[in-house]
Amino acid sequence: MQLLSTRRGLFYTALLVFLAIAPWVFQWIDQPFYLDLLSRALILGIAAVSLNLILGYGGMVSLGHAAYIGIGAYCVGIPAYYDFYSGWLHIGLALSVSAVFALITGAICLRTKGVYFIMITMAFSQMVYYTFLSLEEYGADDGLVIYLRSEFPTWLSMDGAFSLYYWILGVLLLSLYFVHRLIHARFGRVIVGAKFNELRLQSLGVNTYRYRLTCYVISAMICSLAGVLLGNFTSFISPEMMGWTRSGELIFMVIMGGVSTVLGPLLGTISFVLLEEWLAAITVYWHLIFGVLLVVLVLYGKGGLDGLLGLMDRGKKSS
Amino acid sequence: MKRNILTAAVLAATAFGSGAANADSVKIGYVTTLTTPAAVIGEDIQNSVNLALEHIGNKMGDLDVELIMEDDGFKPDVGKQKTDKLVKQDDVDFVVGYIWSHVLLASMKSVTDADKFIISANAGPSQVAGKLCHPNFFSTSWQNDQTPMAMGEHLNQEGVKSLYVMAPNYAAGKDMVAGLESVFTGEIKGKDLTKWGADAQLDFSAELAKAKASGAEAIFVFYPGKAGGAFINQYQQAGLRGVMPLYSVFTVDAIALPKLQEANLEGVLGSKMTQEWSPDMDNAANKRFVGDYLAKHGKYPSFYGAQAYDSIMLIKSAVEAVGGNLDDKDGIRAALKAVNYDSVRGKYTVGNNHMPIQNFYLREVVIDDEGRWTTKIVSTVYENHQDRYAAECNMQ
Amino acid sequence: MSDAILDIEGLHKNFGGVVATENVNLSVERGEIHAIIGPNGAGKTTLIAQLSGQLRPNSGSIRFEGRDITTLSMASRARAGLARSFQITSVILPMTLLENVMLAVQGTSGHSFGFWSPVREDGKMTDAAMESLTRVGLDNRADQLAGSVSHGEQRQLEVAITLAMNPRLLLLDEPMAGMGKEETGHMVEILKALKGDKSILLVEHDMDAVFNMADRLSVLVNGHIIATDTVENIRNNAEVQRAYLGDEHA
Amino acid sequence: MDWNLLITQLMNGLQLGLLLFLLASGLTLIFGIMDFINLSHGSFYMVGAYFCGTIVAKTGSFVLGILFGLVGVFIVGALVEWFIARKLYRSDHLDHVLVTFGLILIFDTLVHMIWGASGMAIPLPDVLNGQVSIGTLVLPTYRLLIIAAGLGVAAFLYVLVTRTRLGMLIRAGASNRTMVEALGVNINRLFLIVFAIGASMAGLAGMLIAPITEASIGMGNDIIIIAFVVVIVGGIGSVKGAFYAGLIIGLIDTLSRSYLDDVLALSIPIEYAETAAPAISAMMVYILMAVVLAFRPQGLFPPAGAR
Repeated sequence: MQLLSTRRGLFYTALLVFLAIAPWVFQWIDQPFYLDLLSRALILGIAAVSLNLILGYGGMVSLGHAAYIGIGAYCVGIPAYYDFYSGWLHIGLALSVSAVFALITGAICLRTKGVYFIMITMAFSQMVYYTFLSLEEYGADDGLVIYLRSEFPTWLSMDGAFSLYYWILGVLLLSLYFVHRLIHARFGRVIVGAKFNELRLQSLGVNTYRYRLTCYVISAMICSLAGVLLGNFTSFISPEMMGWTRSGELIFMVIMGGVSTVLGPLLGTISFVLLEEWLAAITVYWHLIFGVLLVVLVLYGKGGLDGLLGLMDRGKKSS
Repeated sequence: MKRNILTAAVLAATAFGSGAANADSVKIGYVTTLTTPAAVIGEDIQNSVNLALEHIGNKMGDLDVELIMEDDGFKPDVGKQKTDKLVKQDDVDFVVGYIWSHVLLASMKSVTDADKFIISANAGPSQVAGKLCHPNFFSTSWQNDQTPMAMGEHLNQEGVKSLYVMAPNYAAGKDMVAGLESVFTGEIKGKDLTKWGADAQLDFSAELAKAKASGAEAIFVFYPGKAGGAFINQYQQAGLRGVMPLYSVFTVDAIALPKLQEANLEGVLGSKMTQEWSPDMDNAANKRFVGDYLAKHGKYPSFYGAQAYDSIMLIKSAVEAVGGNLDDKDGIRAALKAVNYDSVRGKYTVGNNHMPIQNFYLREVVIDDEGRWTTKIVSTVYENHQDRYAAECNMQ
Repeated sequence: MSDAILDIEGLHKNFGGVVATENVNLSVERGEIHAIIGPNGAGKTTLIAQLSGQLRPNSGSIRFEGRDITTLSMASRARAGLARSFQITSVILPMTLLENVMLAVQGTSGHSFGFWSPVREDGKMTDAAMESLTRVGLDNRADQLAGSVSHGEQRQLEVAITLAMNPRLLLLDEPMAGMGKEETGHMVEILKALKGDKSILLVEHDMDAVFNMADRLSVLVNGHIIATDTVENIRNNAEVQRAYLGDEHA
Repeated sequence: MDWNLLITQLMNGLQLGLLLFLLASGLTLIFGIMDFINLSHGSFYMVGAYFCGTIVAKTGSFVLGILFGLVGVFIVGALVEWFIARKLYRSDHLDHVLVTFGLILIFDTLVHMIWGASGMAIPLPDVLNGQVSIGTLVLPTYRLLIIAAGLGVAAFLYVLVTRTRLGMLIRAGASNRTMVEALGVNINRLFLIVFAIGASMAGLAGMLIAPITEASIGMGNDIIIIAFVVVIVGGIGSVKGAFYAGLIIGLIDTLSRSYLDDVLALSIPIEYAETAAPAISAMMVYILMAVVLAFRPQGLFPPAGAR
């Protein structure tokens, strides 16, 4: 709409165009590893978009979202372990298992508020973590190696770095668009309204609990898709991918990019993955830089990277 | 015949690969642990690799060595990610290292799919020795089961009738226990697999109490790295020293001993373990390695370091065997298999699965001439021992 | 009695040992403006909270249009046609005025499980919301953020939101709180214009405003209703004078 | 049934429970009074262990190590409060989570840079390295010391909270913050003191455990989550709650680690039971918290007057 009228819009347009042609660019400059990095960033991007739906728009701070990445990934790994490679099966399983799990745990979590919500979502994700940790059959601590990718009809195949990348990009764009529509539809207005003033929404005749629960389930299902893709991408899954620190990192990515903005979380994950890669290459003490960044970001940098882009536009107007 | 097919497939893969290997240098990617408490092992390895490079003047034949170290963060998925980077971005010729079995299992496919060589300088999970064996996989260490098997053999010889067993709950921990159980003829009175990883369980109070109550004659443990020190500490505090003798593998090593000495935990003196190497081994390569390491760092190198040092020497022998032509994958493979270098553990060969066939010794914790706590070889338990998964590997 | 839209009988609420409302009986006639007055801490806000469903009474019953709503949730009462405004302004500041009012329209027009069509493009809803804004004179500010308009305008918005729910009964909790003289006058006009069309139960401190627009008054002291009568009679009621008005009007 | 084993395990559970209490008591006060979520509370636990270890290495005295360690952690805690936490009391919980997550990274890396990756063993005096025999029961002396220290601190906190003016303010603050402000108390100083005392408690826990497990990077990151569970189960702001919940969770964890594999082996193959038992016993703690939150969201022993 106003994609080209502001610098921020221009930046995002350029970013999306770049994402569309990235595999060819990386092939041209002979850096296939960058495609790996970008694929990983976009997968995390899907997870961040889903987290942003509940955290950014809905004000539900979940410290257990990584569990759904794990559930999605194991919905690829466990069938593959028994030689069931159908991609539709994997996706169907991931969506339904995550939906059921989110419905049950969400129904309990959403009875609580604030810090209790943070802690109880974390508790449930730790339960999932320890459950997979105890499943000797599926590798327990050691994880599972997935030898073949999910199978789809030829024109949809995931085999090969390029086709997997476009799968990821496709799912990402679909979820971005879906969240964008959702937020401006009747459902989204209720979710956003309830974030700021739940009592007000109830006084308007809205049973906020039901809507929030639905939102939580939708978010979990999108996140499980990120898990399915991650399982296919790394061809290795382990309980490690759903520990609580991973959930913390996801929050970090969303905040870094710009909470409750459409494209902010994507910007956050891409920056996070690139920073992680570059800083780790410079020094083993890279966590220090990350930590300082995080503290400074919260204390002084409201609005994240997306907010910085916005500042650029304000600067333009005032000049 | 089978090998020819394999070779053909590998050749085809090479033909389509980028073949971008820089002719002026040999690139080695090293995956180890540099953060988390396990970084203490990574440091020892790093020191040893650097020492090896110093000893060879950073040259293999006419080629310079370019070393890229990566940190796996003690996590399989991170290790795999770093391996991908080494293979795809840095386009290394050899990927070496891997302390942890689960990290190796997660990472191996990335290397072999790209038709590069992967050399484990420590981890030796059973799968890799058996069904998952690969023409491009080599090891300068052992298969996980072997060292505890040697310990089981020693326990039989010593006439120990019953044991309590403790190990961390991951691939290597399970292999270690399986290896011991396959040889030990006495009774295993109890077994605990404890949580492992970046947030490993380090307080063993409940387990030690169980061990004591089990009435077993002795205790066998596998706790690598930092956990080893913690275990010995609590073993002594629980008063098990005189009651249940300690037999261990990969637990009491050059990393744990200085700290145990500092804390004056004399309980560990005289405790026995099995290993394929010891700092007191009497050969020229080992004397140079241990001597220079001691001079430089003021402490003994660990077996992790010895195996890491060997991995560099092994690669050097292979690079020189093909005259620096790194595109000659068959030549390199044959040279790696020939094991034609001076290992710090003395002469050894490899089996069809590319796992070393080597001696295993019984070691004891002693005090050296300068008052440092270290280990000394007591006897040879196994001569030219081959792991028990070689038959499951379909390579010739 | 026959024409009462709201009937409250024996409403009792206590928090531990503290009694907030005790045996409150009250009825609101259809189309009237009924004001509740009383000193601070008399239990007015607790009473509103019980009527709107935010608090559950310990005993007693509330009937709305003849139907017992004592145990209904806040959301269900709102859908039944009973709308409340808040004492402390609680419009959603980061949303525009129009968006605020549209939420109200949305809340009382069926469920909100619409995942796809943008609300802004729903003409029926925008029209309804604009109509409410117009009634309180805020139509020219529809696209401003609620956080950027004056306090008085936020209070007007609060009324517009309650109106947009298309209720039969409005529960207004101090709609004039914190307003200047001019703004108060404006609000009185807005509420007077609703008389006859909507029934209004109003809690208010500003006596002049109350006397100006209310049909009947109830006086709440220490959780008790001590009198309910027309404005004229209350003015002359000695007990009320003593218990309450005396303080201010003496 | 082996009664000696059971008693030993109960003592082990008690020891773990008291360590958790030391961590959780500070956490729950900071949480209850300042409404501040401090994920990096575990860093004080780690820093305490390293301070103590360094001083023991220099002086050879464990007692001096503890004393100076306590002072050191108190100062670190005060600095964190002064420069960081203070700015965040008015922001939402999300900001707390993020900033303190960042602090964890900073503390871990600083410790890595200062003390290296290898961790630090803390030698104990010989008296503490032995065992105490009671009949046929033999218990490690040092673990008894931890229990005694834990109970001692609990008693100290009890007196502090119930008998002193500071304690009165703390109690009032946990249930009603505005009231304390209305009393004209210097809120900033109260917060600073509570924060630093809480940090010292966590540091003490780290100093007590380090001679057993060694001081190491990130040692607080796992246990802090359990400490949070203790806080939630006990009731936010309640020191008493932290005490009981710490004991309950310490006992659950230890007893399930000791007996769960045998129990599970009754129904599933032993080799699966051996893997599943440690994971399930770790999970028990979270199940307990979820159940408590679902049925009694204010915790088992909420501070008096709190909603």
